[in-house]
Amino acid sequence: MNSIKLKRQSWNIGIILIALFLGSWQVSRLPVFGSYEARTFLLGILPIALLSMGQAIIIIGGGINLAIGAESVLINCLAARFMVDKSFTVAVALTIFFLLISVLVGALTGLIISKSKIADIIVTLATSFILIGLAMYIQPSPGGGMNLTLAHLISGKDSAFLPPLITLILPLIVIWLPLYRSRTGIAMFAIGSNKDSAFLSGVNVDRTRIKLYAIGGLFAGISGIALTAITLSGSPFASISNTATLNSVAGAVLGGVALSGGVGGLTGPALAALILYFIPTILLNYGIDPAYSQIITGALTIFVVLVGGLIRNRGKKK
Amino acid sequence: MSTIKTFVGTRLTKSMLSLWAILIVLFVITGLVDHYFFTVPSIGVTFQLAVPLGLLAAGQTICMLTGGIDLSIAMIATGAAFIVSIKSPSGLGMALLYAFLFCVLIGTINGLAVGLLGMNPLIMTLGMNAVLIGVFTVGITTFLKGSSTMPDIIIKLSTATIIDPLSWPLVLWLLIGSAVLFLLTKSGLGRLIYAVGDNATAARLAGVRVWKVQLAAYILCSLFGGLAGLMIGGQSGAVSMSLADSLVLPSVAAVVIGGTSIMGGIGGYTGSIMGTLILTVLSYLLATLNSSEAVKQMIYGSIVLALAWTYSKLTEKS
Amino acid sequence: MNKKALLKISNLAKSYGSVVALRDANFEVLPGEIHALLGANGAGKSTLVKILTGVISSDQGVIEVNGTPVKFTSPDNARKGGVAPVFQDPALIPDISIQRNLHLTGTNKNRFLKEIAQMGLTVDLNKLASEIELPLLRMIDLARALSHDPDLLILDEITAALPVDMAQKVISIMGQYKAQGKSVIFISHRLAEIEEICDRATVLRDGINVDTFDAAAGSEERIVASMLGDKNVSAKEHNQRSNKSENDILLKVEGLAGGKHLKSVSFEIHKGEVLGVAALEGQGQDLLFEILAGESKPSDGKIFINNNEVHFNHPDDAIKYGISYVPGDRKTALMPQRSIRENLALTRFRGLRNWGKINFRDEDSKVDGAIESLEIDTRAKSQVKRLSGGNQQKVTIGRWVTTGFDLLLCFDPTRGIDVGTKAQIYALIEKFANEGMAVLLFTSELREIQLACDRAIVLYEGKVQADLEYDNCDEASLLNAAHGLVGA
Amino acid sequence: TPANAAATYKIGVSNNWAGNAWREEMVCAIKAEATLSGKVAKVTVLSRNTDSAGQSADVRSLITQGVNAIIINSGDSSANNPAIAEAVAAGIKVIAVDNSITAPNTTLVSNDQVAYGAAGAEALAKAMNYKGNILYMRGISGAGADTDRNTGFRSVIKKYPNLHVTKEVFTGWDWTKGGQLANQLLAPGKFQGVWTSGIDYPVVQAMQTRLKGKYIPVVGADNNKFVGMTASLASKGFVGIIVPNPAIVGGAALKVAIDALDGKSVAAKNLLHPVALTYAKNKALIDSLYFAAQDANFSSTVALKGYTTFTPAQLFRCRAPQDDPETTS
Ligand SMILES: Nc1ncnc2c1ncn2[C@@H]1O[C@H](COP(=O)(O)OP(=O)(O)OP(=O)(O)O)[C@@H](O)[C@H]1O
Ligand SMILES: Nc1ncnc2c1ncn2[C@@H]1O[C@H](COP(=O)(O)OP(=O)(O)OP(=O)(O)O)[C@@H](O)[C@H]1O
Ligand SMILES: [Mg+2]
Ligand SMILES: [Mg+2]
Repeated sequence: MNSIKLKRQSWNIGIILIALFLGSWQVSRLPVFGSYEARTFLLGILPIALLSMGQAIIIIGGGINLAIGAESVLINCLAARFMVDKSFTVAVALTIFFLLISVLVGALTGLIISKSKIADIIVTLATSFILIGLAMYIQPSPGGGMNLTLAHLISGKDSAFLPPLITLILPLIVIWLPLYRSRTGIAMFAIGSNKDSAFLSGVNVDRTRIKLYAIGGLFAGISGIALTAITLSGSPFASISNTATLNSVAGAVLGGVALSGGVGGLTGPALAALILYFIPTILLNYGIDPAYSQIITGALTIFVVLVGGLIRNRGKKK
Repeated sequence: MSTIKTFVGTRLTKSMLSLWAILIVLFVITGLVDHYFFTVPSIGVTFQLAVPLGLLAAGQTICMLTGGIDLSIAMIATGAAFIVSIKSPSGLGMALLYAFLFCVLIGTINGLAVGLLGMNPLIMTLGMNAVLIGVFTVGITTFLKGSSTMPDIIIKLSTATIIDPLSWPLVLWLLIGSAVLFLLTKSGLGRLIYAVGDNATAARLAGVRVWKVQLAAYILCSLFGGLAGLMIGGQSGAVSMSLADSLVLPSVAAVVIGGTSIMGGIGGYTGSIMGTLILTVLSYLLATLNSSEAVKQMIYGSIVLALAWTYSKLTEKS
Repeated sequence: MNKKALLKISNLAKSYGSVVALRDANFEVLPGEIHALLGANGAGKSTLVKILTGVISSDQGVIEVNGTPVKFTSPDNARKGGVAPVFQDPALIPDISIQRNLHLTGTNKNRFLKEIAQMGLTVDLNKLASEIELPLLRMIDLARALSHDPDLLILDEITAALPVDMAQKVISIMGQYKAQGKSVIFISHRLAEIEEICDRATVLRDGINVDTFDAAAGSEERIVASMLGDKNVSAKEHNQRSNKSENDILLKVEGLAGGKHLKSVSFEIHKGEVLGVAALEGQGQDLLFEILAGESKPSDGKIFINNNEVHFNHPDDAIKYGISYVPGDRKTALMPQRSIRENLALTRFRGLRNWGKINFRDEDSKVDGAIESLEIDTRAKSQVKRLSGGNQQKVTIGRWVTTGFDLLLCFDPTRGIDVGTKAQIYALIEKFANEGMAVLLFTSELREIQLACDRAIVLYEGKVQADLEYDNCDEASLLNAAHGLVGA
Repeated sequence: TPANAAATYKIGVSNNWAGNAWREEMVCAIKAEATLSGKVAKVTVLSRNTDSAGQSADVRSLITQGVNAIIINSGDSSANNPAIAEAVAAGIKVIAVDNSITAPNTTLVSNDQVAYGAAGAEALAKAMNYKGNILYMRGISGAGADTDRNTGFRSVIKKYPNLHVTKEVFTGWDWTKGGQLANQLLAPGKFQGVWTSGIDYPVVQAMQTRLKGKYIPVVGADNNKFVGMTASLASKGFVGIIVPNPAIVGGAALKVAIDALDGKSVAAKNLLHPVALTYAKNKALIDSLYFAAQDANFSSTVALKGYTTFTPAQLFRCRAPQDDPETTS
């Protein structure tokens, strides 16, 4: 019994080891390592970790969302545009409102996929254009801002590394854990694993899919809000959203989520973001052209999926 | 002949008609918005500009029919253009040879990884894309330094008109298009491409070496990508990192709008040609509209979504 | 009929587009009865089950439970209303643990464990469903349904994937269930099972209930007659061919081992012979077929063809030696979205040499020949997925008719196929043998061995337990050998 | 090992767009000037394609490495402000180069982009005889430089009632996309002039096929190939208008950074004032701007009076102080 659980955790353990290795390498290169540096790490990974988690939820459910970066950029632009110069209470209210919008955008995406029966990839490719267009419409050029108190609450200030740590971990505890335990959570794994069986087990496939895209959207929204808190600005660029989307897929996959659906969790993707952050940072600090980090990240993603696939296939052989 | 009937079939004819209807409607709207559009040279140019997308879509159709997808096609196109640009001083022949060797190399890696190692095509080609971006970003300041323009011959071949609206690129497309249609409908490899996409296990049990088919598909896709890259370089006169970036998503969209399933096994190049023409006229229409970039993005996304949706509903019923 | 019906179905109809799955179905299930639901493939049995349990909704008709009309909106809903199904296709989610599977359907864990224990089985709740073999999975499915204490249990072809011993277990469970005054709807193509346990039977044909009667022993003829309607062809008597023993040995297997189950299998097949293979579930018969087809590799042992040792790395190698394979699950052998023609012609393109232009004239004649000799119904030829199950099975065999072969490996080719088509398939196998080809035939229905084979081997504990001549291939001997009761 | 014992300053560079010749040249200018100054021990360059969160992380990374000044070419005028504020608070001099930023207590060294837009527009209007249709090819929608150039451009065009911007497109500062747009849009008689935000020579190339060699005036930047075409096609009636946008503005930023570190007072804004050049008026200057051996999109301005001291050869060598000492001569 324990061995089965251990086997399933082995991926996360591997990720933690790699992240620890890279982390200590990076720390050893720094003149000092204190809470300021810890916060620098956390701010570097926060948006992409949250986005990877959102993507992970959707991939576990058997889908993929190529508009998740655009969802985050949209919320970033909304927040930066409307929260600038607002009082703390108004800003908090707006944050909640924008998170609701992100849930709505996600749900709508799920609804379109369910109703149209078009492949997720296609639907989300198309919606990514629409969402980026909306973001550009709301915030035509970079700018805007956020109430500073709120921003510091989310992303910390100077050496305060606890706020970003909480922003990272809180969604895991408040959203993911209850979800995983709930019937919707099982249904999410079920539709990702085998839609037909899930249907026969009494799962409402469409409704579950809509919920997953909504929760994925929520994570994208939190990521967008975090981005606003970190940068105090909204950036309506398609290139940002594309890169973020690709990183979110890489993060989810490195984090042990199987692209075929039905397998994985959210801790892995959060940790994988750490790896994705350390690789370019370490290279940069060695004065190596950071373009190499792209090569390494790409190759690493391929390698990890390859090995993961081989391991899983071996497990399945009779 | 009964074979032709098998491939065209009542289902396809019906949807082909609707694709024609959409194209004509878009064409008329564009002409009404921009009177210049209806002149013969303008139609010629529109066709010409459709060719690179049409070539990319050819590669994408082949990959998607096997149940795959090639998202590294943009960097393959860019790479081919870079290589021709840097190698052209040592003769066009050599330059082309190097470029196509590069395409075959990348196609082989993609194909072997997908076919023999069972890699997920989405991740494999996304990873490959990241690796290639890294390689060329490094290369642009080192081994590719100075590659920014295309040889005159290629510029001529990708832009010169024979008699309006017939141009060299169009002639090339007609030739290649016929070859692709022949490949898919009248050759053994074509049959296998469909077979592998529909049910790879069945194909293997029937004695087919599935990986060879996938390898062939990815190499062909790469070659079409490279050719498209040269043509884009020729049409713009300049080579840059983001040469074909903006065509990746449309290449997938064109294939899907044209009725090829992203799961493989069903569809064909005729539909992709229609999809290509529709998207090309659509982007011309958007370029003529004097609306902001934001609104254009939203319209583009919405229309692609609407087209894919309409098409899937149309084919579902019959 | 003085008892009040537990379930009453009237005028039920359902169409999938142009396909009418159910036209007008009517019948009643009484409390405390085991009611068989019979019908050829595609008669609409599973469709009826799905409507009953709220998986799909009917186009028209009324369902009454205990006299009150009900409309279940989901299997969950049905379970709460006292109707628990075990569907034809496994309904456990492969990638999640059994425990979470139970949670998903709101099944009480302890109750479930009790049911499993009563079956004499053990289950690790932490295992993923994908880590469990199919027969056990079906039993888990059954235990899960039982845990909901339904008034009406619906079993859709549960025994199809079960070995004889487990099938027997299911039958005794149904008996106990009936003893508690509960009812069962039992769907199966194995008529012996029907006669053994069922009280009454309703036969569906083309979506209409054509007959209902007491399912006593000897009602087999009536069942077959009403299932087939005017298509009625009595199962043909087997003509034993006499000269096969003098023929040359085509294939010889020595000490073949592999996987968990195959230890050391040796046997030989002659040209023009149909060799039956009988075994309980999980004796490695599937792996044996896969090895001979080049789809899996043995860990030990030798294969000889015409006295030459051969090694297969890929099905293509086996095909080159004239060995063709029809797998047990026809879904794995068909390209559902492609036409009959493309499915039949697939093997013609296996070599690189055949990647070029297709010779359509040659293809036409081969394909048409196969369609004709197999009597494939070509009304829905543009996509094989629209064919009925029996016709799909014919396509999987027809593929090899177009290419030609020396040895055909048929793994349970009649699983889930109606009686009429079964007879056709056996006639075809006989024809192959008469033309000098050999057939290795595994079937899960033991009595089919004598219908189709010249000789049979029985696998038990990874070895050939018995090699029986035609006359000794009666069900009892086969069953004994399959349980290891007769020495080899 | 620094070449000079007096060399103590550590300079950090954050650049958000790599794989681009202009930015590479900018970085080389910083390195070359730092080496020549004799006051810099080390230049740490963090140059990659990244978004604002990534660039902010780079800035923080430079802070943790203890640099004295940060030269930043920011992808977003305000998104790096929190990180920059932390740098300023740590006593680090922050110099924005090329793209302006809104963070307080920072110094800007850049081309005057409003003047850039205006100078080209004025020269174009003149070349078009103050009438006709203009194809207006901008950069990236929303980017600071693009917005500023648009301000300058519009302020000039609105003075001339007979000049019409009949088509406005965004090239994304991408050579390929610019060329494709030119190919799609240019047709005989449709436009009488083209203003580009520096994506210039593909437009001229497109005229050769689309307009069958009938050239209309084009405003471009000091890109090597465009400079060459302006000279070589002048005899065929082509009027090229060059408005320099020097990549070596990076060298100027380095100079300002050192001044600031030395305690000299520096202005908050240090702007270069671009002037439009045409072959008719500035033949000698344009000829001197063309480097046959360099790339098509090499920024041809190789010296900025009062700011840079390197020779072209030193610029091309692209050495930072910490690199091989024997080559720093
Ligand atoms: N989802 C579907 N879409 C279209 N047609 C369907 C679908 N499901 C079933 N059918 C068709 O409805 C008819 C009845 O199918 P059903 O599965 O009820 O048959 P069955 O009696 O259970 O057969 P079997 O003995 O093979 O299980 C068949 O012709 C089948 O092809
Ligand atoms: N979706 C469909 N579209 C078109 N034709 C169909 C479709 N489904 C079934 N058919 C045709 O209707 C016929 C009857 O199908 P059905 O599944 O009822 O066969 P069946 O009588 O059960 O045969 P079998 O015993 O071989 O399973 C088949 O010949 C098939 O070709
Ligand atoms: Mg059927
Ligand atoms: Mg059924």
